[in-house]
Amino acid sequence: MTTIDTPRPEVLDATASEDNYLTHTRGFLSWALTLDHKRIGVMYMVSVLASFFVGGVFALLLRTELLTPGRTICSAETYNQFFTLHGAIMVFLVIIPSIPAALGNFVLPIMLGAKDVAFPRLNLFSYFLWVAGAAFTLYSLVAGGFDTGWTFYTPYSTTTTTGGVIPVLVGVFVLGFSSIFTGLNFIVTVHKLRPPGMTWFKMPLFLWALYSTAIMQVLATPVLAITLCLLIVERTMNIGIFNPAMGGDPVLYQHFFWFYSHPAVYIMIVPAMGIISELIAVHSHRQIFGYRYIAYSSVAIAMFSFIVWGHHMFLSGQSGLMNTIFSLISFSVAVPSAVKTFNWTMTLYKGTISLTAPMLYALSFLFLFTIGGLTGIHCATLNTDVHLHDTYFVVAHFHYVMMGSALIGMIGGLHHWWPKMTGKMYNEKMACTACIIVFVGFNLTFFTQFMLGSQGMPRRYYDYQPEFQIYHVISTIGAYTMAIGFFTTAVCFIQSLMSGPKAPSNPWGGVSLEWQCASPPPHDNFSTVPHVGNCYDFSVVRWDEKTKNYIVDHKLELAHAEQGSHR
Amino acid sequence: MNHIAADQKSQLAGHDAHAAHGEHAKYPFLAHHFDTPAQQFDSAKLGMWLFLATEVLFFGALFVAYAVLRTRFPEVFSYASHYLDTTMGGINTAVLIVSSLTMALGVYFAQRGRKMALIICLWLTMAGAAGFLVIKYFEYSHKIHANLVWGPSFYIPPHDAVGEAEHAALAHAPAAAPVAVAAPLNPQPSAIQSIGTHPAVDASVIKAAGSGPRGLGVGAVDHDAAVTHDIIPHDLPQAHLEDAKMPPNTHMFFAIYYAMTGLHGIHVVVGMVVIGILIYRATRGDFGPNYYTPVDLVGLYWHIVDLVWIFLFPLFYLIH
Amino acid sequence: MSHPQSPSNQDGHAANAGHPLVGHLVPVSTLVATASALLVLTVITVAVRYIDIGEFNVWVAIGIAVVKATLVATFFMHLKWDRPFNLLVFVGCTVFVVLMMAFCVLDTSQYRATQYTGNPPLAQEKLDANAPGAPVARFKTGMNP
Amino acid sequence: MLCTVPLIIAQSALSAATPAVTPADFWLPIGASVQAHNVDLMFNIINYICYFFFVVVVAMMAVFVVKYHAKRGTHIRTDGITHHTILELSWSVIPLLICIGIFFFGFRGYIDLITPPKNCFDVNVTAFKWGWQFKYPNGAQSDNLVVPSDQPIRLVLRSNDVLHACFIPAFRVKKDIVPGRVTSLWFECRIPTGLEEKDGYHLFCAEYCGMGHSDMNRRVLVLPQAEFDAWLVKQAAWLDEIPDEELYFKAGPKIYARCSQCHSIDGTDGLGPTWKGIWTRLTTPGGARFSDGRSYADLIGAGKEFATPEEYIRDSIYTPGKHLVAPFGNVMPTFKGQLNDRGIESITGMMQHLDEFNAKGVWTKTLPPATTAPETK
Ligand code: HEA
Ligand code: HEA
Ligand code: CUA
Ligand SMILES: [Cu+2]
Repeated sequence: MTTIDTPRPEVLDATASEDNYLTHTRGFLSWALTLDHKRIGVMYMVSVLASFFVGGVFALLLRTELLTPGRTICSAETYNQFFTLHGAIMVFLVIIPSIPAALGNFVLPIMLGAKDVAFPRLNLFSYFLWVAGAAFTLYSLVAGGFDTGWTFYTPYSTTTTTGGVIPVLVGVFVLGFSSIFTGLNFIVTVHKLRPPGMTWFKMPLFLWALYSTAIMQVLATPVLAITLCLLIVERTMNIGIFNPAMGGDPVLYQHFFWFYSHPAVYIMIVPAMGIISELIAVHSHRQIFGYRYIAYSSVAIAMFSFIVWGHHMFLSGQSGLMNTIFSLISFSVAVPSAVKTFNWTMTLYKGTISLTAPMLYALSFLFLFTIGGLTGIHCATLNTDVHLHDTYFVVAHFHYVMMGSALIGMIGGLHHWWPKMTGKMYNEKMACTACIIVFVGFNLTFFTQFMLGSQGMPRRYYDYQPEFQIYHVISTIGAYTMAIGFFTTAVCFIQSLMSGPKAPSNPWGGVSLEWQCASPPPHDNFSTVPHVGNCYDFSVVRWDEKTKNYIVDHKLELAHAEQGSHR
Repeated sequence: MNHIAADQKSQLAGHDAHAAHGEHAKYPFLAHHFDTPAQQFDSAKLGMWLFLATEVLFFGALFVAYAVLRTRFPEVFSYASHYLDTTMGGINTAVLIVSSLTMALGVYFAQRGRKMALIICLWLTMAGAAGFLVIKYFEYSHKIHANLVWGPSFYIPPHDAVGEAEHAALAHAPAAAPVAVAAPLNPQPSAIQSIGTHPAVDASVIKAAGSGPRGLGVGAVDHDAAVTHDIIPHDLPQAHLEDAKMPPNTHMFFAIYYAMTGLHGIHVVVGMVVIGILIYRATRGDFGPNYYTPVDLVGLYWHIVDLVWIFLFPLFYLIH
Repeated sequence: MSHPQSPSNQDGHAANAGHPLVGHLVPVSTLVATASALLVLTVITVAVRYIDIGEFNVWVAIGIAVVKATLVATFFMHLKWDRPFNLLVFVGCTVFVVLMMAFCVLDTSQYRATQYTGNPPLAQEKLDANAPGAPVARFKTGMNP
Repeated sequence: MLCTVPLIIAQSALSAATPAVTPADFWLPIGASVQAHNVDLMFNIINYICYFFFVVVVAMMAVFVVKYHAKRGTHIRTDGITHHTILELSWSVIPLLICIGIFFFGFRGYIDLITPPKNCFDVNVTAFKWGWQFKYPNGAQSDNLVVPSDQPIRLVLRSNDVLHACFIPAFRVKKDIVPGRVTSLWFECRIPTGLEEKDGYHLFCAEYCGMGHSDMNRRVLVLPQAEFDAWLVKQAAWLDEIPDEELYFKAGPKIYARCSQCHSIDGTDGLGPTWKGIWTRLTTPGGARFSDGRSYADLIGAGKEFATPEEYIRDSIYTPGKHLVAPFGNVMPTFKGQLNDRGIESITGMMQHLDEFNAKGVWTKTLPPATTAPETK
């Protein structure tokens, strides 16, 4: 019978085998030199979470500094380094690799039914590039820090006297290549390693999202790489292409930077959107609404993302003509986003919704992304952006989409696949509580920043006018609330690792292929070629009393087809 | 959609479990996660093409910088282009084309399993790369001798003690010169003021007229003055500094010239390294009709290096 | 044994001496012809430089370069026989470069008028200090040329 | 286009009325310029569109979650539809039309924002790390931006060093200031403020420019035309009007206000060396002070690089990086073109009489020493 039940994982899962990817080989080197995409994914995840922690600590420091006008805990120089580091770490070390490289690496080949990604060695190499990039970034702290803002705008970045600029440029350059290789790997994997029956439109939407993301990673990141090279050459050898004192053009730098960094913001959000498609479908046990529209809209976002970069430069001295063109195109991205948003909402309609932790994260995502995306419209409109540009309004906008959507999506996905990755269940109540705390804290922190911004508080400000203080105080309180929430999440995960009950192979009742292999998956993912069905047809899931697990039973498919709707 | 269909066919063909097993026994080079050599080859090829796409964008951004600079300083480009040696550039183009040919032949011989011919072709390609770099070296050293460099040192005559010292210093200190500082404090009849008192004048007047900092405020540059390349004595170190026709910002041409040819040069060096590895592996006998993927991929890389040069050559050397 | 639609040889048998297991074999004659065409085009493009056709010089040069690039991609890089998706990758990324260039150049030509003309300050500084007689220095007189 | 019709009506109805200033509300601060009205209108229209879609999405989400929330043992429903082309099309096309509408009106407003009227009054603005200088056609200079009301003003923006941006929230205007270029912005303010600094509108630097980025704020003081004209005349001559002997305490503190960002006069640490005891340091031999190890005495004195301490100070103000006092970095911007000889005289005078000033730079002596004029060495 197709019913809902919460997993009772204390019972041993019959399908779990003792030989899984975690236990397949042992020892440090077996991890460090592994070619197994699952292990690489786990290593990425650990590294990304550690970086998130570091970036979060910087966020707390800067929020603390902003508690009062003037000096609270540090000097202006230090503050500038704080937000630069916070931004750079969160963007380059955390959010860009988080979903594709960490979750994607783990999930993509299994979902696809492949044994591994196309180039396992390249995959490991890109992880080590990440490590090297992170090392350079951290080294820049020792070398004198850097205070350029995460955007490295010239000529400030080429003239600032802080010593860590070149190391961090090298670091970001290296990280860029890590990202390129991950994307390249995924495109080839999706193209060439699909098993029989896995057609493009049978692929789970997460894969479509990862595929679109990979296109952006491959095509946009090289431009960042060369831009950073030019910056390094500028600083070391005075080449002058971006330096107005030499006749160069700082606005050209901004064109280059945003040609990468605008697609980069969709590199962050599109995979999160993919995760949300999975979470909403699986946890409401309901065929995703408008599969093809969601799939196409991912690709559409990827394509449009390349031609809107100038909306970050409306006031930079960019010409009025280009401002107009870029503003117009910017709105085009709102359409595929709208399609997705409404499709997700419609998926809930007549679903069978379990309010699990991943579902809570998905709902938070919907709530926060709608706000974040809609405020993007304020920014994309030419005359309102004149007022809002470089104020806290923009800060709030991008935290709603980067933190409130991309990162929340990532954490939701982590909860979703956690039983698969670790083979352990977590404390559902605790996870849900943490999610709610984060949600409340988040809105406290960043909703006030919309007001701050539209009232005229510029961003990257160490000191501010006293009339803004009340907002800053609320915001800081929110940040600490969020910290408590994330701390709870961390405790929940650690507890699950230490003493969590064993996870069944399919705790949520998913249909896509990863739920049809053991938890944790064996070294080779699949011993037999998996059966590819409709990965959103939840009528084939059946609760199995004996193993206390959901079972995907393809025989049900036929039965249902004959019966029509079934209750 | 065609390729998708083809794709699926190959997938279907490849995924027959038994066949896959046999394939692995038959082809030792077949990685465990691929089912057939065709699948592996196709994957490698696609991967390489995607990498080439990143290379195209990598260079592409510099081409954009080039285009932007050329839009800003057309007179500089047509003037400074004449300091480049077309003969050397032309020879280098030929060298690269020929080395591309030998590389393509290398792939052919690898496919045919003719080991000796492959090795010879690879060596020839290597020789082409080296030849290219040698010629480039002469070009560079000639230019540096003539003080045709990027940055402020372009304006410092070398070969005197002060100049050398400044050269050294400039190479390290990031430039922090004030940009608008010397804008006159009480501009006598400044453009701004005249706009203020003659309201009919359009705002755009401030744009062109010289209200910039000292030294920046000249009117339009004399475009016609630029094209007389034949009178420039090439080999004097500061010849350009004595040329009355040299337009301002000429150093920017050399900045982008060194940036682009330098990056290209680095790619040639990398190409030599990977070709070296190929030679080693070919000698060892790794390649044959069954397995020659690395040769093919390096070939693609080498052709893209050639391709970039095909654009660099006319864009720098052949400006009228 | 190449399949007409796909470049890969999928019969799964080891290749015989004449044919590779996978991929397409391009005859030597085609390769040599391509290289010759490239060399001829190089000579032409150099020659055209000495004819003054104004604006068109640059477009002719770029046109010839595009033809050469197409030759290289089609024959040397086997794109003619390769999977269409590889061609799409290559053309696609070029399109993005062109798009970026078009936007940036359009923008630059629009805002060019707001940029200071003449020698940039750092260059001027060097000229003043080191090459006082240098003719470019005439630009330093600023508003009173 | 159905959805954009209300927008069009709203826009044209409201913009037909003469633009009035807008009071501060929940979202926006007071709008005191003629442009503010349109920007605020656009902002609010977008806001309402956002409220609408936000409510739609969240309400649907909430209702569905409550209604279809599954209890344990519930059967999985399979009666939901999986696609609906009309729905899909409508929620692609409607947002698209709305977006085109928003774009269009945003664009129209933007054109107004960037096109200055012909009869603008020009103010030359130079931004530098980390301050502003406002220069008027008659040569007057000012630290705060003082402008006449009911008169279009154009700020002609230049930067000395890095990117800055001029942002006046109350006027809804902002523009980046790019070194190597001239940019400009215009506004026309309707509400005069008087010369009292605390009443002025904020002027912020909105493009990150380093350490003093958040200190680059000034006030915009708006005067009725007649008052402004008088101010302008007076301002042009302020340094010249002060008698020589009173320069150091009348002009000195005013100029010092700028220096005080980095140089203290009470000995506390700043970005630059404190002025406390500077004259003694400069005039007594010994003690290595420069980062290259040389001392003041090596530089100052007859026949040396600087004949007098005044000359040294003057040079340090004009070309600050030339000699660096250890252990400070090369961070001081040049003030060439901003301080003339009289200005420098006031500064050197003040340096010689630091004991007459408190830590804030306020002159504490009550009576000007009328008879014993401070001799300038
Ligand atoms: C994950 C990251 C992410 C995402 C997804 C987005 C999404 C969008 N962003 Fe955002 N943005 C950033 C990250 C992101 N942004 C960052 C990091 C910055 C600042 C960088 C810096 O300066 O440091 C920034 C800055 C930024 C600016 C520059 C502001 C400035 O500096 O002045 C602009 C301007 O156009 C903009 C626009 C948009 C738009 C139109 C979208 C759209 O994609 C949003 C589309 C979504 C919706 C519209 C909501 C869902 C749709 C509906 C509910 C249907 C109804 C909708 C309508 C009828 C409109 N963003
Ligand atoms: C993904 C990107 C991302 C994320 C997640 C965040 C998260 C946060 N950010 Fe932000 N931020 C940026 C990207 C991001 N940020 C960028 C790009 C900038 C611009 C920089 C620039 O201008 O150059 C910026 C700038 C920025 C500013 C503006 C600074 C200024 O302009 O002066 C502020 C101010 O409030 C801020 C605050 C915060 C806060 C409070 C959080 C909080 O959400 C952080 C919450 C996290 C924690 C509190 C960590 C706690 C964790 C634990 C306790 C344990 C968890 C461990 C495990 C799970 C193992 N950020
Ligand atoms: Cu000046 Cu920020
Ligand atoms: Cu953007």
